[in-house]
Amino acid sequence: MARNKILLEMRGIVKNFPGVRALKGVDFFVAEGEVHALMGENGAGKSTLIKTLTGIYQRDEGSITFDGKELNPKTALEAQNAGISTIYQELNLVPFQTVYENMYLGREPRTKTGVIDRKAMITGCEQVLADLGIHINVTAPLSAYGTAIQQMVAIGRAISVNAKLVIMDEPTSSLDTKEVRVLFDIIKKLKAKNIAVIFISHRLDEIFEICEHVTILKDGTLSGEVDIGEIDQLRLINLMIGKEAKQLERTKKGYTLENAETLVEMKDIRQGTRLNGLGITIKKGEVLGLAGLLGSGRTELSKVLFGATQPDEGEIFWMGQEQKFKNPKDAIGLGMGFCTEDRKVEGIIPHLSVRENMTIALLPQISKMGVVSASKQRQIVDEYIKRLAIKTPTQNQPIRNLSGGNQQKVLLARWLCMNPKLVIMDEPTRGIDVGAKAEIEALIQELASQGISILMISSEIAELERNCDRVVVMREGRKLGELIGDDIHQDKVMEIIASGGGELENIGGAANE
Amino acid sequence: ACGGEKDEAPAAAAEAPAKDDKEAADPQSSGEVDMSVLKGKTIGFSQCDNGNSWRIAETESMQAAAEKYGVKLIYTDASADIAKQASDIEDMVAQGADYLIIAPQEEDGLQAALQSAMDKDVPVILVDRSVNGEAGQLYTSQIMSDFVWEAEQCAKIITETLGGKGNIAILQGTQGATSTNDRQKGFMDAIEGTDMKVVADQVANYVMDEAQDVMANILQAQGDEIDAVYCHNDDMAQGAIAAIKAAGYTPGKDIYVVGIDGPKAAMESILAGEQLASCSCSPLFGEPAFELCAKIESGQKVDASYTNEDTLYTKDNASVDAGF
Amino acid sequence: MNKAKNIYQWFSSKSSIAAFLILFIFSSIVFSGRSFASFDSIANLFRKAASDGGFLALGMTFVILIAQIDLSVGAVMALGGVIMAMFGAQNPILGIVLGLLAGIFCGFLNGFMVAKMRISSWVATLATMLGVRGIVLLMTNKKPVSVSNDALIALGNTKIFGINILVYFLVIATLICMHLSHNTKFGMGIYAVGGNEEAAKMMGLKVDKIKILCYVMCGFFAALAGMLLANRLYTAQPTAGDTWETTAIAMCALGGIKLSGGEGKFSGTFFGILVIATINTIFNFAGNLNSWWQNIIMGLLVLISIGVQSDVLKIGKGKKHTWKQEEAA
Amino acid sequence: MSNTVRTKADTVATLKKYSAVILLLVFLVINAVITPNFFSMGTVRNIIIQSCTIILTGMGMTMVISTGGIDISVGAVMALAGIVTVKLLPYGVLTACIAAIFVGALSGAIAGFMVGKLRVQAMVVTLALMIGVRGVAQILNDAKIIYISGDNADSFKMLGSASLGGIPIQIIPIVLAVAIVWFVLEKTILGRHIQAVGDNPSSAQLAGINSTRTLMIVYISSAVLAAIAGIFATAKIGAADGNSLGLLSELDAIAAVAVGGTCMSGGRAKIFGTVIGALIMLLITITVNMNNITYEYAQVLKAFIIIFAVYIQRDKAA
Ligand SMILES: Nc1ncnc2c1ncn2[C@@H]1O[C@H](COP(=O)(O)OP(=O)(O)OP(=O)(O)O)[C@@H](O)[C@H]1O
Ligand SMILES: Nc1ncnc2c1ncn2[C@@H]1O[C@H](COP(=O)(O)OP(=O)(O)OP(=O)(O)O)[C@@H](O)[C@H]1O
Ligand SMILES: [Mg+2]
Ligand SMILES: [Mg+2]
Repeated sequence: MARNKILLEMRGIVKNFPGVRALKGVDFFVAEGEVHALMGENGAGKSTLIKTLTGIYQRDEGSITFDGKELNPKTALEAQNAGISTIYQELNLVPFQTVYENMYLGREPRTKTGVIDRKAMITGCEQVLADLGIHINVTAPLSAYGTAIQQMVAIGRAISVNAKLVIMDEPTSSLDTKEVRVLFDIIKKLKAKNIAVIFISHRLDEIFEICEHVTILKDGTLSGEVDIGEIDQLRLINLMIGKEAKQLERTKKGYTLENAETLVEMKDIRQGTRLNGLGITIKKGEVLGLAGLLGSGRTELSKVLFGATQPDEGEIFWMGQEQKFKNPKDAIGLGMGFCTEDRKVEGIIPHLSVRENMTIALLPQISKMGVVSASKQRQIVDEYIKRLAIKTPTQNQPIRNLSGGNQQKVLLARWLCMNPKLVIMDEPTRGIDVGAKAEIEALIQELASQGISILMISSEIAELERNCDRVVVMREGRKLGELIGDDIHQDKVMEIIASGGGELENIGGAANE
Repeated sequence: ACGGEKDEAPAAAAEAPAKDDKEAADPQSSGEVDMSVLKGKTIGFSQCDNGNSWRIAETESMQAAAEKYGVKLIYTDASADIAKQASDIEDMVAQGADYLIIAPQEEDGLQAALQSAMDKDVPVILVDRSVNGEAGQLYTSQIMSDFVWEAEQCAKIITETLGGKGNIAILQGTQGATSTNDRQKGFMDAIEGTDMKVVADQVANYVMDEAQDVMANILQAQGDEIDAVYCHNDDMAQGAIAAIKAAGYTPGKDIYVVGIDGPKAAMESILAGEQLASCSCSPLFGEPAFELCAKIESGQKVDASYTNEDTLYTKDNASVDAGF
Repeated sequence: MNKAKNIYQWFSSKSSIAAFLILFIFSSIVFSGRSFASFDSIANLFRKAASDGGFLALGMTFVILIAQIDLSVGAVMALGGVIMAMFGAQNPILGIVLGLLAGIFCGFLNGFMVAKMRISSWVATLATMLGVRGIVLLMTNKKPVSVSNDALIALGNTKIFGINILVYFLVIATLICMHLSHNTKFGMGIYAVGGNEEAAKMMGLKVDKIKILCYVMCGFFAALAGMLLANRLYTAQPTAGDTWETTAIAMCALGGIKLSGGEGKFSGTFFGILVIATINTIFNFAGNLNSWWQNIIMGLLVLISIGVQSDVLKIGKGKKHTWKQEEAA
Repeated sequence: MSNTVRTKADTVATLKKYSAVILLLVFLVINAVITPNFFSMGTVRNIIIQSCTIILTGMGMTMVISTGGIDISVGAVMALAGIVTVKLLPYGVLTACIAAIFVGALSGAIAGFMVGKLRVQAMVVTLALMIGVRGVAQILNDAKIIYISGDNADSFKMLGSASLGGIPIQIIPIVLAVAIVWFVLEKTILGRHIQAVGDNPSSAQLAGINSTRTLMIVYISSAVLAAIAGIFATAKIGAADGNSLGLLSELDAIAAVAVGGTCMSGGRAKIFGTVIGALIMLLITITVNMNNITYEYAQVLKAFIIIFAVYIQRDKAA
């Protein structure tokens, strides 16, 4: 295989964490101007490998040569200066600062007089985002926008420094098909400029589309390194998880729930500029999907249903009775669970252990007079660690030390262990490896078959296609249409969205206030 | 080195009023002053710290006098902060006080403020503590009580009671405050040359609760050696007495306690024989200060300095009510 | 509904200015009889703002913006004043330089303990507070050090257009801080570190350096405050600035500096300073308030103005709360 | 190979875990050598009596800090509680104490509401309360000290001076406070909620935790503990002092918590750590008093010890 000159050379990298051996001597090579996939299960050590490269973690053993020079970064800055630009898996931006400040932090342009040049930053930032197809008010604080936008900002930041190597740790996990396309164009541009890209994702089709070369990690060891041409999905999966994964496909046939009883009905929900009068119904045992572009208001809608926020107008019925949720507690009381989109900010309780994170909502049920039964707790947690194959040394491991995917599983378990009537899953398979994804999708079907309803939000329409009985297509807080049973199909969804008219531009509104 | 040379300045200042009171006449004695001239006047009183009963009594005596003579009293409370007191004084000048009565927190620090008052021809009368500076330039007149003298009295009575020989524990007030420095210096100078040793010298910040704990610890360490306790104020003396009792000693027999200020509580424990003595000047500066104002108003000449009598209260004379 | 929201928005962003104006106008009316609005008393008000804690608040703002706290400013203030007084007697310049250096050193010490040794700022600066106060008492042998040098005294008491020179200093200092925070990398860094330290690190900012610099600024201003006060009072008190750290924090809070870090402006602090100065002036004009009444009113005013700034009242329905997630320190 | 990792990490962890205890022991040994009459029942009694305040307030502070907050109003609450008790003594000791605790709880409720509901920084709220509540305490008796006298005086003073078989009565509130706080934090739902809220409020909210309620409870508990501390201190000195009772107690409590190894930014709480921390802080004072060490040096010494204690057990993570 004809490969360019090697740009990055990592040899025998070892990284230990208290109680965990994350990397056990990994070799990793990236050539100039190549798009290189880094694959592996959750907890395989991808992010850790990246962080040892960019100076966030200090490696315990091994050597790194970058662009012909020895590289031992102690801080992220050193790596940056060496020409490595990184998008980390967990969004790391400053919420209170404006979008453009976030874009330029640490490398602010100066005027002749030496003061930082805000005009230049604003125009520059708008330019970068425009290239990414995002048109928002860059002078608004970042926190006004959601994960999606924030992710795009992070991407913009990374590609707007002139680097020799751009690392993207699961950049697409919170993007929808449309924006993934945009990102891929960007990557192609980078490649054209002979800039190398390390691309981490759990979405195999993406890997096969954009990457030329793939390195596979397994439990902190190198389990394979091949040209993308020489491998197919199944082999890849096999290398990652060491066993044949269940093929992902739609198991349902047709639509069987015409006369199932209605569990939830939301009518004409309005909230600020995000939700403009839409309603949905969820039937018992139904898997209802919400499709739509980013900012279409899916998360907002689900938060209203869960009582996390209150609508300005509209009614919510639970088994026929009108409900006015003041806070999530009420909704949980009725038997709802909610896996949030933004794991880090709205999901995990970082310093608490896996056990406590998993059972935090369950506690009232496993305690007498406010006193928690430790034994029950352990036993339940053990059960779910097995059932979801969560990779953690012990129950007592602080959840922040788990890999992204495993954190997600713990959060899922948090609700499953409460045997709920309805589980809302906002991007449930975000950042979850193929193996786990298959398990989770199977789990969703299993739950549904037990009569548990699921409200599933996903930016990966294929996923909705596989799992949903019904899909509601949204844009800008309105319901555009609905697909039932076998009609659910990627193209149809896109069709409906497109027919809705308008462009992503309009969605910035919320932020301007 | 730098510490040493600084010693002199405040010490000299502390002596100053003591010298004055030789030829000083007490304003009360030189009676026949027409107080009615004060009617409708505005007098500003700057209290340095209303944080203890003695000060509060002082303030109340001012308010009473104002009431009595139909004076409008503007009253500020610097809560033991010299910087705030300086600001307070300037504020009172700004709002047009006709006279200023000031109880300085420290001997230094008010100069600028006083100057500005005098420049605006507002007569300034200092009560209970002087400031470093010239009468007539920084202030019109002052009614002093002598903190050093008080400390000396405490030293005297302890010396007499112990026959000039014994071990003493000291409970100090807030560190760096002038009152603390004076009360410490006066005492140490007075026992200079006697056979009395200070075996424990700890800080209890004028706080009763703290004093009790500190004393308890001191007693635990060397209870049997200690013959007398000198406290910078009577609140701490109360705490000390409690600790002494708790440690199984008899105050006034095994260990003598002496304090300064002379509030009711102290008087009572003196009469009860638990406290040996308390030295104090009356906090009731209201009357004399207002009389001075009246004199100035009616054009009479006033002396640069008067002295407010200090008294050492013991069993024999403690039955009087110091007024707070 | 929306209107109300806008009012809150305006109020909370400008609340310190608003509070100042409201208080000022209110008292001008109440005390119109006693010339509250007179030049003298206004000049006093500003001088008070400058001499009684203003500079401390400016310094404290740096530290609070990075989500830390500094309890040692009061003690450092005393140290600065005392050192200047001792060495300034012969040579004022020397005194000032040494005083400022002392402050900078204390700041550096705090910064080092917080940034490098990862000790919680509460504990680190508490220790500094105890230690420095002890050292000051040792240096001065517990006695005030008088400031005799005319040049120094002038630095605290000169009047320009009838307004004390300290006021000009405070204004200049504020402008400099505003420039630093708004127009420099350092400024951007401060807000980044305060807003999300981990992110700042990952974006390649020198987090530790920024932290230490902020503490140095704080120490510098504390020492400056102590020296200017000593000049104004003709004396450096070993007890100077006792409990002033709380005043400084209150000024910042009133100025809309969020103690969770990353939010707030120096202009806000400036008006926070004025608010406190105004309140104190009002107390003095009331002329019959014991310190305890003053305490109660002060406490209430702080509670109210902070309540008004509360995010919850601002937050429009549906918008995500901006909870601050702290990293282990 | 991977075992070596584990053991190494563990040894470090264990050392950290017990460093406070070790420090305390070191102190005791030093005192045994240098301090006259140190090892005796008298000292034990003094320690128990004098540690009452700092341990009680420390317990409250531990809870508050583990929610990521802070409560600097405890000192003022102590003073208020003391005054209220003495003022109401004529109506019976119990009534008076309950009233005082109630008043304290009120202050705590205000803090809890502002922090929990309005999401205002705890520091500012409790700072305002520190100033205001102190004012109320002073105003109730024109800032004069009230010496306890009258009907229930003696029975009330027993709360400060009584002892059970040579052990001072203060042992009761100390043991109860520690036991209860430990139980709540370690064993109950509330404990989990407290730490969840301290760690990541929005996650906690979305997990169905009523963070407002949780914070209310925490700040009220802190104030109540402070009130109790105030009552016992007042009973001990036999007088209520609105000006100076509890001055700076908040800083002692915070120091105790920090020296005890609880992380100031919320999350895990170390109850026994705080107890050790409190004892270390107290022991410093006692050593100073008993050896007649000069105040200024004592301050500097204290500073170094605090820093050292916190440094050796600081949380390396993050
Ligand atoms: N700070 C840490 N402390 C302790 N263990 C850690 C830490 N960070 C990661 N680990 C462990 O190291 C292993 C590798 O984690 P890493 O995040 O690199 O996995 P990953 O490949 O990125 O997984 P994912 O695809 O879910 O992101 C995991 O077992 C994780 O639990
Ligand atoms: N393209 C966009 N333009 C402007 N704001 C956006 C955009 N995308 C997201 N946001 C902001 O982020 C918030 C949530 O982002 P998110 O992308 O999660 O929207 P959403 O409605 O949840 O759609 P989805 O769940 O598909 O991502 C929205 O409230 C909106 O304010
Ligand atoms: Mg990862
Ligand atoms: Mg979403």
